[in-house]
Amino acid sequence: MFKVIISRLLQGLLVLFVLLTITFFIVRQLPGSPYQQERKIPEHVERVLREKMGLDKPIYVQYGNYLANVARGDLLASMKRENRQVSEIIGQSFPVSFALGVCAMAIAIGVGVPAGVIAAVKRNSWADYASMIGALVGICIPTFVIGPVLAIVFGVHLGWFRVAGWGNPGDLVLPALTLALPTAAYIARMTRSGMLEILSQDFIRTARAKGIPERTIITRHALRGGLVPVVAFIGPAFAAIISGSFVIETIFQIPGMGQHFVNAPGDRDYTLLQGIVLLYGTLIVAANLLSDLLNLWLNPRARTADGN
Amino acid sequence: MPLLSVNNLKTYFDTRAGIVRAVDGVSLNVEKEQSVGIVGESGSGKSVTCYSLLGLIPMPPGRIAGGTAMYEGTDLLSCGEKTLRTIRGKRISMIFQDPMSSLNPYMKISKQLTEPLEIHDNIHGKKARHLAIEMLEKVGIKDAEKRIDSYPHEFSGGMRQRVMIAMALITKPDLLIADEPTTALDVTVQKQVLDLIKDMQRDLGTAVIFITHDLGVVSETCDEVNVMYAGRFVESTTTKDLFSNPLHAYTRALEASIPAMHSKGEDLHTIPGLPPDLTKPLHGCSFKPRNLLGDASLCLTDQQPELVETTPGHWVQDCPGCRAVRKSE
Amino acid sequence: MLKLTDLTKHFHTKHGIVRAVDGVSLTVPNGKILGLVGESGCGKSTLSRCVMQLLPVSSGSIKLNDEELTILSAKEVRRHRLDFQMVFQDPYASLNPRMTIFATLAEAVRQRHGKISKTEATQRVATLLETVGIAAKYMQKYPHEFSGGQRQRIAIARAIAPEPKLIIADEPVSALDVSIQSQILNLLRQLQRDLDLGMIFISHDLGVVHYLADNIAVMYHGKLVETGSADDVFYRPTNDYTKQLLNAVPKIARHSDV
Amino acid sequence: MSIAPNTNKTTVPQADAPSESEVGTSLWKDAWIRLKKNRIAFISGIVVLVIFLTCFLGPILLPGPPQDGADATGWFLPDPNKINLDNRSAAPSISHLLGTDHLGRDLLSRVLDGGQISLLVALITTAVSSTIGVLYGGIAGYVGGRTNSLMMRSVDVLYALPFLVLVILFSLWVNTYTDSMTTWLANLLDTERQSVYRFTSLVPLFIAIGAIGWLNMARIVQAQVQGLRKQEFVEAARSLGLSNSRILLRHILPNTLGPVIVYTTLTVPGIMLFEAILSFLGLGVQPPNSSWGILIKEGADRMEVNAPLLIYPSIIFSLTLLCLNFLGDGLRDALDPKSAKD
Repeated sequence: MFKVIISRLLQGLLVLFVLLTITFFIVRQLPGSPYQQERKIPEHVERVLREKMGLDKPIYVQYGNYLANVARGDLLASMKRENRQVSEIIGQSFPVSFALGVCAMAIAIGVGVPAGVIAAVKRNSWADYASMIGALVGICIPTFVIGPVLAIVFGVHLGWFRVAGWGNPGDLVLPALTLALPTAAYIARMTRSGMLEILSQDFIRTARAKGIPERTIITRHALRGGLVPVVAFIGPAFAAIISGSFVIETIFQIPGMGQHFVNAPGDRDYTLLQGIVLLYGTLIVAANLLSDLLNLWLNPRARTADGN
Repeated sequence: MPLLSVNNLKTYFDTRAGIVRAVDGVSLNVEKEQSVGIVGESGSGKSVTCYSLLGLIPMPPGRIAGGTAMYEGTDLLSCGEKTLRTIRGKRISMIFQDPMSSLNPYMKISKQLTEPLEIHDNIHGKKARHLAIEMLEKVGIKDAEKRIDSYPHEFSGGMRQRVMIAMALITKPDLLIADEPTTALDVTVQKQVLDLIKDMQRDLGTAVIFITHDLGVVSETCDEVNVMYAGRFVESTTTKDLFSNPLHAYTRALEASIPAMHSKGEDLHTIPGLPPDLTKPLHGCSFKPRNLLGDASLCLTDQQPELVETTPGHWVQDCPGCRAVRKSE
Repeated sequence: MLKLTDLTKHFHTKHGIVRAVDGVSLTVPNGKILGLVGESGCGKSTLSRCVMQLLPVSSGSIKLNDEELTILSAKEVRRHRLDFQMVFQDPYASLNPRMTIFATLAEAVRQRHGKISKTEATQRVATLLETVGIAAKYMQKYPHEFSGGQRQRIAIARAIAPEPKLIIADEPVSALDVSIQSQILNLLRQLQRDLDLGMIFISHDLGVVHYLADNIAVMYHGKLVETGSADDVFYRPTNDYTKQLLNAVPKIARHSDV
Repeated sequence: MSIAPNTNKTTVPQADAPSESEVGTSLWKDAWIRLKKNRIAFISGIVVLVIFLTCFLGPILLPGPPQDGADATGWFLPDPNKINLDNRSAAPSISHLLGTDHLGRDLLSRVLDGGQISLLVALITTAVSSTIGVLYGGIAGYVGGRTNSLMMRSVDVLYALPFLVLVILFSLWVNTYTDSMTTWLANLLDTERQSVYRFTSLVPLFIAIGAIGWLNMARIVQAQVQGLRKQEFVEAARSLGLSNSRILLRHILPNTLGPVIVYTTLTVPGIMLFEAILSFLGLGVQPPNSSWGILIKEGADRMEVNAPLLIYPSIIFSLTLLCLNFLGDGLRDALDPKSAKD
């Protein structure tokens, strides 16, 4: 168990390293630089700035310096916003995105898993069809359609929530709901097929032959196995929700990471972009690790397969 | 009075290809402490018969199309899920073919073993665990106290089947239904498991219904045998009688096709063709097209043969063609 | 004649070396059937795959008619494989579901005879199918349209198509019903006689092996524990494990045979 | 041949006829029959086909009026990019079946035009990523051993990268070469830059999504191939001394095709959605090209003023996705080897 965690962590570090390297070099391949934008800066000013940022050195030196800084936990200063540290920018906006993501994930699991279980247990009933058609619709309508529609209906017409803005808990509802919908749909579909698979297994028949009530069979015998594929999905999905939330953030004008992420590549703000990528990478690695751990907890066979 | 009395059980499946008459009028009595075998090839309906008794047929597509199964004054086929649940696993238990897939891989053995006690006997906690360990020792698992906290995949196939048996017998049921309990096991392990079932049966006074395709297993374990073909019994008698005096052509053909009953170099008897398509209603004798050891020309064609008692306790389908004995040249 | 001398196959796993086959010496004379008995995991499948050259051996020698096979180059191995063919246990997994019976058998025939015309191939496939008791007119059908017993016949046809010298039948009847079993056993015995094949018949059922084989070898944990003529091993076993195996054979078989 | 004719007295026991007809039904045919029976999937397939044909053939079969079409009536499709400020946000009429947008452009033409790009991007990237995935997964699975674990471990590593982030970076990077490619192609084909740019501007998107989208396919194919490699019919093929390439081409790949087709079908809607998100963010398809994603974004910006601008593109986009998903599900049911077995 411990060994598994260690090996996953090491693999995670490797992933982050690869990611950082790719990003570092791609970003510097892009035409233009942080200082060649709309407003032309005098050449000597640019030279000073470049020196300050270390951009005058050969690229491999820059790369080495950057890695060393990252290893020390320093993400350096933004290249575009003077006097702002990358970690400071991220520190302000990330909690917003994170809160949104956590809420969305909670909704997605809270809606998706029960819907999938009910659909599987009442297979071919109207409840099954309704939830599965609902799930498909959730998958097929893009969030940037659902978002505005929800905003119009609940924000403009009913006036229950603010259409845009950030500050009180109510502002979280519409964006989190929008963000949760496709994931909830996927989870519902996965839960359903996972449960159907498990419910067709021999050991469920054994449980029935033991005289166990149907409800207990589902909760105690089937759910654990039925959720194994869902759990494998939850980690990456959580990461995807957070890194994908900028569409929703744009729509609902939420001061999360999204704005920086959309602007940083255009601004050629190398350090900020690298910082964001590193953050997302870490998030994905952590989420995958979480998935693995959950799987180990759920699935005793995985435990012995990896453990010894 | 028999422990279990099945009368004219019919189980049909509604499929796209039509109605499959998987079990079509089966009657069966099981006395206390008796072991009864049901022998047949795959698709003959032997498993469906037993699953029907415990309400384990998936419905739909399956349905009980008729018959009764009286167990202590209750008709298992019509008593409803709630009553059935108090009987399943408590009075009538079941073990299955593949011990790997029949145990829940996500639950510790201890939990699976004590579950019947919790549900049926209201025994919980330490007491249940203690009983479970005792039962494991009884079925020959060493270090039961340690191994009870293992998961199924940590046991070998034979050991898993022992765990299944322990789980089935932990509530001391009156009847154990064993559905091909040794088919997935090696021969030497098969022997051990069969011996174990026999021992447990003797100790606990449990009656057993044995479902198998292997006449050898029947000869070792059963008092009485029912030979099943195409959803019906074609012959029912004591085990001894079945081997010394088989009457139905199908029974004779089965026995004649066992390699070990021939000397080397001799041709084995083969049963030509395939079992009938159960989606089509049968008129007449179902074994007619494959009947080589009787006289197919005499087989009934207008009505299905009924079981008749030729000598006390020896029942056979009354089809002249299948009861006829072809003279060897 | 097939002669195995001190054949050994080790697997390196996480848990150390697994001696799947551990110093096995055997001979199978031309036109004779060797019954190989043992429980699952005793190494009999590994042994057969070593003989088939599907797995490289760790040490020891395999000689077919005095030609050493373990030292052949990869190319020669592929050519020599035709001399051995195999009949597998699971008739549902041993035929390619996407190929017609004709395609499967023609491929096997062409391996031996090179590029032959379609008419000739059809001719040969028809003969093969009739040899195993399947009407030639069904050759354009797919495996899933046949029953288990019929598929096993087709698999046997494929095995004899390249005119091998030796056939390894790996539990060919254990997945089949009793009535079908006897058909396949009859067919195997008859083909072996008609084509004068050597055969290794693998099974866990001593009753079946005794009926079919000339000699029996009993395998346990990768080693041969007893070899001898079929009757000797069956009626006068000397090894404890063989006795245990025999004891496990259901009684009807035993007393009715006397 | 050397197999002796049966002169022996014992006759071969005859097996029974499998079924009445003599011509076999392949699994493909079987699957096709099952798919046709699945009404939702079949109708979805037809709807997808109709949408596809309408988007690509509609503008060709129904070209706009020659010139000064503002007053023209009848069945035709105006130029999707023709701005007509006199006819802004018009209600649906004969000449503009779905009305016009805020710049007086015909909405129907724009929806069809956007559909071309959306479908093109989805199809090409799916093709690119599926091909890479099948080859990669097939090789890893067939070679096995250390190569396999190395190849699949690197897929795991790549899998853990933030997909969206990389696609964006990658497409920005490739974008820098678009200009030179456009010029080169325009010279080569001797046409206007503008018409070539319509396609070259999409290349970064193709490469970016395609290059990263193959991971799932590689995993699926690898698992399939590895499973098949252990199957007895592959061992039988090896016993016959068949060459590796023949075993791979004849025995293994045809058996992986089912899952590949299913997964490909389900990838198309995923990529369409992805393209829409990128376009929505202004990072995907660039004007003057439009795609459904761009139309939906434009519609969303103006939904309170002119709801049809959001509604029509959204409906056709979601309908396409829905049908593709239904079709994929139906294909999965039809091709599932479990249900095909007996």
